[in-house]
Amino acid sequence: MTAPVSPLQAAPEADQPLLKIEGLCKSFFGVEVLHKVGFSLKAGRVLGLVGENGSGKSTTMNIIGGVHQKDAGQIQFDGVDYKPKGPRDAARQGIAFIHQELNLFRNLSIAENLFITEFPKLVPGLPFIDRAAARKRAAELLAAVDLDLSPSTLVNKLSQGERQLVEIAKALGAKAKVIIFDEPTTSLTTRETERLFDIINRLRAQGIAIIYISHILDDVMRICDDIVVLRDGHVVGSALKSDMTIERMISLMVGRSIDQLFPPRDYSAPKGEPVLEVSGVTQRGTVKDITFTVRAGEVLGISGLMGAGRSELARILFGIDPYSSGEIKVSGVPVVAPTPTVCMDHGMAFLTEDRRVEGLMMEAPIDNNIALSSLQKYAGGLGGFIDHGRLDGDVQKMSASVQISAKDIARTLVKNLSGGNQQKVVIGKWLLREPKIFILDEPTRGIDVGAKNEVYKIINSLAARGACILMISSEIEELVGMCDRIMVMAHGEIRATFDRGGFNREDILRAAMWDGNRSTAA
Amino acid sequence: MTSADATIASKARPLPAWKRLLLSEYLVLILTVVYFAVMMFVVPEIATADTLLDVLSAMMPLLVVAIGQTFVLIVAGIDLSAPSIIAMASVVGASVMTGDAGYANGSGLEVIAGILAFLAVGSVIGLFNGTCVTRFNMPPFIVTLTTMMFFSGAAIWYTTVHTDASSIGNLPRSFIEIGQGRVAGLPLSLAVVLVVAGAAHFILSRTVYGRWLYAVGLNPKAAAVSGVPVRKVIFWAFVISGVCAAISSVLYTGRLETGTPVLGQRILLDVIGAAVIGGVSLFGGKGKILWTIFGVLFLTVIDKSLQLMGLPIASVFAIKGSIILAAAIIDAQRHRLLVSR
Amino acid sequence: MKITRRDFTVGALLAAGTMGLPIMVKAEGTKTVALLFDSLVSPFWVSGIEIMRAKAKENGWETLENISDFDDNKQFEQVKAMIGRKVDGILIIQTDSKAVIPAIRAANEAGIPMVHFNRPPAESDAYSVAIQADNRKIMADTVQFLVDEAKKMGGKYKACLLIGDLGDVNAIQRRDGFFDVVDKNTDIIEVVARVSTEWNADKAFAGLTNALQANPDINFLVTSSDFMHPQIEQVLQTANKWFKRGEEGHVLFAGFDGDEGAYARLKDGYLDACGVQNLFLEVDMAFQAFKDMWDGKKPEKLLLDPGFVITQANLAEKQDEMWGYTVWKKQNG
Amino acid sequence: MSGFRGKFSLLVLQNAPLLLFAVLVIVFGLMSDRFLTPINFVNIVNQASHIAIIAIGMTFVLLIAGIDLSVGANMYLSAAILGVFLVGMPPLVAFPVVALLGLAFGAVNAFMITQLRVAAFITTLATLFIGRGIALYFSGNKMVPFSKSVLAFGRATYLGVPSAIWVFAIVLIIALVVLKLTTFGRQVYAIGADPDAAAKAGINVKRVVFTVYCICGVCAAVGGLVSGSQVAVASSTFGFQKEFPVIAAAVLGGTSLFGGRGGVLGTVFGAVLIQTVENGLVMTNANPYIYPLVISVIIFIAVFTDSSRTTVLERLERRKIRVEPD
Repeated sequence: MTAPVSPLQAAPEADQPLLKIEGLCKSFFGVEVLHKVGFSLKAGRVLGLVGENGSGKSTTMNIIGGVHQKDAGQIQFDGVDYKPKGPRDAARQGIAFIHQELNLFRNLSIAENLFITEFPKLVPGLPFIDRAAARKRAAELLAAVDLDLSPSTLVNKLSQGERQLVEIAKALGAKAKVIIFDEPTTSLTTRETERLFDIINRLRAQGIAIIYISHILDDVMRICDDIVVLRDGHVVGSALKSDMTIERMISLMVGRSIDQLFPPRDYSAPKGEPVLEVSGVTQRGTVKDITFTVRAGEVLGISGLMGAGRSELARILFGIDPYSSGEIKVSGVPVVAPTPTVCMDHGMAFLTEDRRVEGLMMEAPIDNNIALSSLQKYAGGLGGFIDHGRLDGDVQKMSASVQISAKDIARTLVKNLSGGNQQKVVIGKWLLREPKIFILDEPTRGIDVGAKNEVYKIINSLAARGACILMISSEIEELVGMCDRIMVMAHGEIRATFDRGGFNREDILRAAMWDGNRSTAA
Repeated sequence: MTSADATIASKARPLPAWKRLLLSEYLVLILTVVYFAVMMFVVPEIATADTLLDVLSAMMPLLVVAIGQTFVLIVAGIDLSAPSIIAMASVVGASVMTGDAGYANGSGLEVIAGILAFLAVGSVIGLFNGTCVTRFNMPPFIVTLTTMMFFSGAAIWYTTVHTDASSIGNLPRSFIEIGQGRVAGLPLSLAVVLVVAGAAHFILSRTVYGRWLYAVGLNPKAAAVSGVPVRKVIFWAFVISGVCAAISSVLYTGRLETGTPVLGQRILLDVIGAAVIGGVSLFGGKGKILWTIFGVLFLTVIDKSLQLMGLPIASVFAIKGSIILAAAIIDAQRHRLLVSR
Repeated sequence: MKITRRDFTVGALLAAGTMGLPIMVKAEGTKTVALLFDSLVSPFWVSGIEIMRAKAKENGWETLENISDFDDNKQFEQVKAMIGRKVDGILIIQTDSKAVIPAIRAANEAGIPMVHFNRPPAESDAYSVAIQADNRKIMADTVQFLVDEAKKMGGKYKACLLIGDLGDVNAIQRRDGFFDVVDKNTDIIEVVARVSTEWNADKAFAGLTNALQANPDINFLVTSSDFMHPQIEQVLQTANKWFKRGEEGHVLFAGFDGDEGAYARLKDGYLDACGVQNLFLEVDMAFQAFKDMWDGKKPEKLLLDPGFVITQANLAEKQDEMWGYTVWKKQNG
Repeated sequence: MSGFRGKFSLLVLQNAPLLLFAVLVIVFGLMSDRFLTPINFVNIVNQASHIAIIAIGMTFVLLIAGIDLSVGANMYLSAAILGVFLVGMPPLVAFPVVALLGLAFGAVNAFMITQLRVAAFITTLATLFIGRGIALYFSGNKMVPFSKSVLAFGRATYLGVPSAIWVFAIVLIIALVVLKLTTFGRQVYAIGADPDAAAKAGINVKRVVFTVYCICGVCAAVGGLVSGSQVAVASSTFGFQKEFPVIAAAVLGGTSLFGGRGGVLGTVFGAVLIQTVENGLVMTNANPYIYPLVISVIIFIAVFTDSSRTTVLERLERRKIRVEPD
């Protein structure tokens, strides 16, 4: 246990805090989720809020954003008592909440999204929209976030980063004094992240107060002025950035110090036979001439910016998307007409980057999810009946071995699990097949530090058992900590490969930033 | 939802009895029994052995269609064409068997040929529905709506080609027995239905295909990545639905001794209504044969009680609608309870 | 859980409300007759069931009703339910003449007399009595009258026939009656349009409008049922073809059934002829058949209502036999 | 996939319903010389108006990914109340009154769906039965006549255009304005795309959904009165199974059953397309038995091309990572 660091002193600046929270308590079904949470936020500052999943960050923000009502405590906003009746009320009073899953409507234009609740009217009092005014206002707001797009562009056509900027423009349009960002960078490219930080800096300069929630502690250190750490509904640390380090944040978050986030593995152990051989795989518009080999027991990392073709490559390897030329061999046998089923028969497994959309049946219990890919292994006899006894036993064992914390795996629905536990369910599903090749796309996205550590341990033990692992990640730190080799992709091509001895953050990033178009032209 | 919420949820206190009842999967059965008990005071005749047997035999064909529909509903589809399959199969099958210039008449194999014709019509239409949905990505609602319109019309047209009359009668006695016969006092159709229901139950609960059906209904993308042949699974659900409709057409045609092109045209809403009342979700991923049986039983008992009362049609419509609505409201409250748990 | 309980109460009340139905008590000694209709879509059936209810009351009988909504299988269920209620007689209007045979057998087995009203069943070994209007002949007579009128006036005629539901025997018989006559008179009458109405007012309206659009010179119109008169009047008025007999541009127009609308239009001179089914007679015949069977007699399997053609010429003399006139009288004081 | 062929097939697919319409018009025009006349076109639109009006209301419901199976029952119940209890109203009074009756019916559906959270499919299935039952009770199964003035209105033309088309045009313009030019209209699309996000964005989802079902109710009743003023009476089959052609018209016009995509102009097009086929079949004196066959095949083709278009579009719009030199 680390002692909490001293709370922020009454700041040297004389001005009053814009948002002041004191003794905030909240219980669900008689269990306390927030216990006397308190911190304050000044105009023109960025407050980083960190903590593991379930530490109470979301609940706190949902109370401020008007989604939940508080049980006890006080919130003062701009010097007066603040009790939002709902999300809309909170927005009216000047608090904007930019959710992790962006709340934009893909079938509507940017301008319509900006004003969906309060369009400018042709005649005040009548319901008719003034489209010209809406476009003009929208153009101004887009200019304020440096988004050079026509307001009548459909949101459908925008990239993730551009959508984020539209959300910010929306907050500005609502004249927000406080903007809450929940995990804003998880699905942004590095360039888009840079752009977001520029804008945040500008907002700060304009005197807007910002609450920034993130698992990416590097980002928090970069952008925030003050940092508040939550654990189990308590504030366990709150300090100026200058008084804080990443290591300290981690130890505050988990309540113990993690000496090694990345569990050790014997990297020098000899690797086995080549298992996955990819040569010259090309698909127009996505990837070009991809060639590499992974050996048994090896962990190969794939780095690159968002949109570099990493996930696309993984999808091709697993037979979800087509490729036009090249060859994929598993243990020397070519994979013919790949589909997920064919690839699975070759011993492959694939953890997708979005577990909600492509990984899990959210409305089904844990055991059904784990069993899904292995059903045929347990079926036999005349009617192809499933041997439930054997299946249930193995699923139970698997669930225990990946340490899913749930009371009854046959009853708990996956949607009620935390992100980390959900990810373990997906991993368990694939491990039940005992894969030779495991492709993991962003295996630790959106899960807390403790769960990350457990995922890393699973990966190591798999490698130790002789599986070959392809690990895609946006966090270079994670790849450096886990991999035997790192392959860097940009514009659908492999730009560089580094061996464990030659890992270097800057080199990896430089290779990833390669501008494919300019080089092709040259 | 945070993980904290989940932990809390699992620590929920034991529920009071009425809530447990509301959450029970036997709720619809209980409602049926309660309704039946009330009705005994209104029309005492409902509690006679003959009426109960009638309820049983009336349930059978409807149940078979509803079972087929359950498969389609589980994969988040819908099959509006089932009634038109019943009609089309009825006239085609009858035209093969009939003593009035039937295509296979006098061959000695007319009954077998006839039943094969029924099944062929059902599987071909099911195949067509399945292909459109899986290969051409067409919405099931519209595909089956157009096949419904087409084959309802085609059944009448086919009848006019085959005969001057509006229906095809004079069917072989041994065929009629399937729909009407009794063995040891129980309807022979019961045996057919037991086989279908048993097979359907085992497919859904015990086979890989069954588990795949639910997976596709819950999350088709995740199912595809997990190695489930999603298209095949959906395709076969439509074929099963078509074949079930054809089997039910055999039972209907047999009990009426006639192939008629308007057979079953009014049962569509009963079929889907029964499955949904039983608890099968229109959004996929949820459903059991047992639930469908309860739903069909519920509707059949209501129908039979209304028939016994002999009320004007206005009251029949109003009462039936209200009962469906009441059941749906109770079900909605049950869902709310489930979610808040 | 306050809200949930309130909502649950709403649901429970709804369910309870539907169950608060009058308890049926059957008095000892009275006869009970079941009236099983397949629909009540046209005035013919509505008046039919009303006359039956009234005449049953006169006899001191109770009635039970069931409407099958054109579903043969459901009607079979209804017959079984009536057998379950141990009624004394079943009057049935089936949709399909063959599909009703199992129902007749079931009634025979239970020893309950069965009478088919207006539509006879197909041939079978089962015993029941059918009362039927002689559709084909009545229609033929009616159309013959119209053709004679046409011959009197001279000229060529473009004819349009509104056909009923193609799955209904009565509709088919009436269509056949129409062609029995028209096919013999092809020299002056050409059938340019057959409108399929499916016994549906909407379709009749749209179909006739389209037919008139395609053939604006239609001047010979026959409908298989009188219930479509309002639509016909509306379409002809729109097309500026709605004139009385003797006026320039009058369309020769004949109907079938003999309902109140037909009477009104006959009286006003728009309708030339109507094939009347004698509804009073048919009900009397049906009820007499029950009485005979209760007395152990075995009436003929098919009893025909000869019907008659009513025209301007015999209106005064025949109107009392026309059921539509009685309804019209009641409605118009 | 070569650029030109891809673009060409996309062009064809995008305008498939229009092409289909053109082909039909040409075919029927060649087969009957009375088909391609201005009068016949007015006639087609006139006959399509009541379906189009109801389908406009249905479009609102489909846009929020709902469904209303009770429109036919609503038509009948509103007409029966008008004909039985409110006899002899002139059209100017009858229309608002019937609209209010329809609104009340829609509000009942809306209440069940938004407040008691019963699925729309099952709610409207139940109110279909109940509405029809109540209407049959009021009418005693008899044909309900409309007043003389309503019938005169049904036959009337203004500026050479039949009254039904005027009502239809007014409903269409109001619907267009509401959907395109009001906050409510844009929120309908937003809810159809993502109801959860809409709630988070501060849209009062329940209120919008409630209003949408009320609108559908109003349209059903008004469409019923338009139809009634033409066919003169409401018999006991009035509005029976109208939900199917109405939904078919909306879907033909490109409205998605899954919400968020489509609009009333397309719906109107769909309604006119269906009526054109029926009209053409009569004009060409086709065998009445094959009407339903032809109509269902045409709806099928339209939906088939729409699905193919979506598939092709998705493939074309798949995100490009590399810019390939040509």
